[in-house]
Amino acid sequence: MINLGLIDVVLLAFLVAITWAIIQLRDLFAAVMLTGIFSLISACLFMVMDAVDVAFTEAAVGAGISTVLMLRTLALTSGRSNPRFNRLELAPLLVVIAIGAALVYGTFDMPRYGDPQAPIHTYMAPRFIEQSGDEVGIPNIVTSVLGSYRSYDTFGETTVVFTAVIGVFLLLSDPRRGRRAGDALRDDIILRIGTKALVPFIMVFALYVQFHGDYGPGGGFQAGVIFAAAIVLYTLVFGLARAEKIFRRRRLELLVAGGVLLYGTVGVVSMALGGNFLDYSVLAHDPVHGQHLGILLIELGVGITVAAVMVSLFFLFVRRRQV
Amino acid sequence: MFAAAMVAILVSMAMLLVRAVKGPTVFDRILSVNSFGTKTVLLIAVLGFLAGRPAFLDLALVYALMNFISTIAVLKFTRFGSLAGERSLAGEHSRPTEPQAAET
Amino acid sequence: MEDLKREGHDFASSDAGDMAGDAMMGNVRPALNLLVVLFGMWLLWSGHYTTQLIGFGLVSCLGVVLLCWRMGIVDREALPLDLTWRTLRYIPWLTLEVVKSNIDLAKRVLSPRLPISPQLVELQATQKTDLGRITFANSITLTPSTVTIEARRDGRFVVHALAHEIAQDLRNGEMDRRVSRLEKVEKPESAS
Amino acid sequence: MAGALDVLSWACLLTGSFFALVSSLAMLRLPDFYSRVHGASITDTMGAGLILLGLVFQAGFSLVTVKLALVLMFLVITGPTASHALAKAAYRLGLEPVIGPEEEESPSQT
Repeated sequence: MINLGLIDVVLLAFLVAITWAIIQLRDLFAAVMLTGIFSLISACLFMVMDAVDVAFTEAAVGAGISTVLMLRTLALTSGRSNPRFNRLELAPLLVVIAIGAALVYGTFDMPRYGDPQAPIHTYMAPRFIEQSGDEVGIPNIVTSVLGSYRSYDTFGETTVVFTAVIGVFLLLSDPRRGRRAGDALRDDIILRIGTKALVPFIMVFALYVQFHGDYGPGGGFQAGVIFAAAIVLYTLVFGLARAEKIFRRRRLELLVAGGVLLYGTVGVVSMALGGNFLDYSVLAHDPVHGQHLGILLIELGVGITVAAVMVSLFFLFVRRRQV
Repeated sequence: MFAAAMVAILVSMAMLLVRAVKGPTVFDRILSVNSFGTKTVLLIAVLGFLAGRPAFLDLALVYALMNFISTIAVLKFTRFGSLAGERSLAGEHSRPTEPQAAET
Repeated sequence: MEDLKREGHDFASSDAGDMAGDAMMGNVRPALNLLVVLFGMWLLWSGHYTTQLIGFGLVSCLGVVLLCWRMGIVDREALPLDLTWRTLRYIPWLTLEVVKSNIDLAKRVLSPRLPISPQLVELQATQKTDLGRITFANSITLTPSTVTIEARRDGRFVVHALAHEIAQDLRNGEMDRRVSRLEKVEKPESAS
Repeated sequence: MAGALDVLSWACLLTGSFFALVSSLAMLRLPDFYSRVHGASITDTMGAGLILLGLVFQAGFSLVTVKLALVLMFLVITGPTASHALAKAAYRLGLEPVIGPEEEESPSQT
């Protein structure tokens, strides 16, 4: 695959160029824009490496939500980086070079990319590839691994998201916040009608991603982010005041917790039915159906939590008073 | 033939990158990023066919989607200084309703 | 015609938008249309026709329609199905225009002299509905070498055109007439 | 038959790629922001349209065709909307367009 090799090189060269530009630019807004491009290119790289699920996540989070949050942060600070940090400092440079050299040295020990003899390909992967079809019965092995074999990990990750957002709630929920109603971009008829037309389709697409994780790339996490993106678009165009009337804070908080709770409940129920924690095989009469049901439910939990977290975060950032 | 399309898209991406770095106005940068996003969508679609996995199209759609939403978000940021659009709508930033350079 | 008499200031029109937002409640037909279209999309996009997935699709589409109803974005503007047949005759013409304009623009960009002369054009659009004006504005933007900068509710448009003769074409108003013809049969609804 | 389709598909892909290149070139060559918007919209229309059409001919008539069509439709809706919003924002914030001379023949500035 000479073509794909070429693409790798070109995309990596782009990444280097962008990084260099980001370092050089003093204009932080321009830097944020370039970060957006950076994430677009990284996702292309993931694609080339056939890691579609990862690329999906990068697309949803890196290109969309994180740009929005960074811009919002920028609104709270000044738009230019401090020239004081422009000088060349010797000590940090040395530290960075040393660590970089160590990391590069470390890669010498790693197996070549795509080497079939690499430990990661001989340890668990063959078992997943050969048996997940019988044991879990889902075409997308990534979903089998994340949702079933490693559902402990995924549960942990969901809990991390949950905990993180609680931290943000505590930090950013300022009860003395000044509420200013903004009519936003609604006065723009073109944008308004475009948004009206797009939002329902984006939401249905998110749910498609949610329920088709068994067959193709996708699943709860990506679906949650896409669903949240639809609400973000609505908020941007129709204003925060109107959006908050529909997506009330209290309900969002309940959903944030509810998703994790759903995930945990599936685990507890499978214990109650005589299996191990999160062992879905006991959920139905035959193990494969049980696995299906279990993965469906936990993905739903992940989706609910992620969507609610993203929307809450966005609202919190937007509501934040300008300092 | 896919390869030719791919190379063309990559080259045009490089040119957009130059525009994004050069600016000079914020709008030029936003425009470049937006156009870059569209090119990414095309690249992913072509890549999907090259790798024989048209399922990539789901991803292409997500890209198109996120590209649009982040462009609108960025616009709100530059127009009102904030995503909620609190600054008075007819405030300091709006220009007189009569365009200055009109046709004669 | 009464529509044009209204003072058109874009920024001040947000009140009208608000009223439209409340008035659309109780409009069942657009919601049903939306449901059908969304479910159709689901079936086209999904490609897996098990009872389970179709069931999920139905539930998802219903849920989304209800949510969008609550959000106040389900109305005729968003999904102008009844315009479709007349629009179908407009689309080929527009496509041809877009192609011609693309080739023209490509020639200009590739010519070493860069023969452009950007202009701002003010237009008075003759459409009577928001939807018509939007169709016109988007058609202008979709055609490379013209971009709608302002599209006010009173039909006053500001357009950026890349060259003098392109601006002249726009002033001749063929596109405007064609878009206006799209909404001809409709009763002239005052903008909400 | 398959051969004809292939040729058609290649022609579309190549022309589309050509327009994608021209679009980026326009982004580099044109003198100010407003004219560059025109350059960007080449990608949204001809570039995306022809490349995706080329892929449709490759895919034959299947679900993939539908997905390609929907991606194109999405691009065609969002592209102009974003361009317009961008141009409008720039205009409202007071970015003045470079206005060219009325006569066509004179060389442009910058």
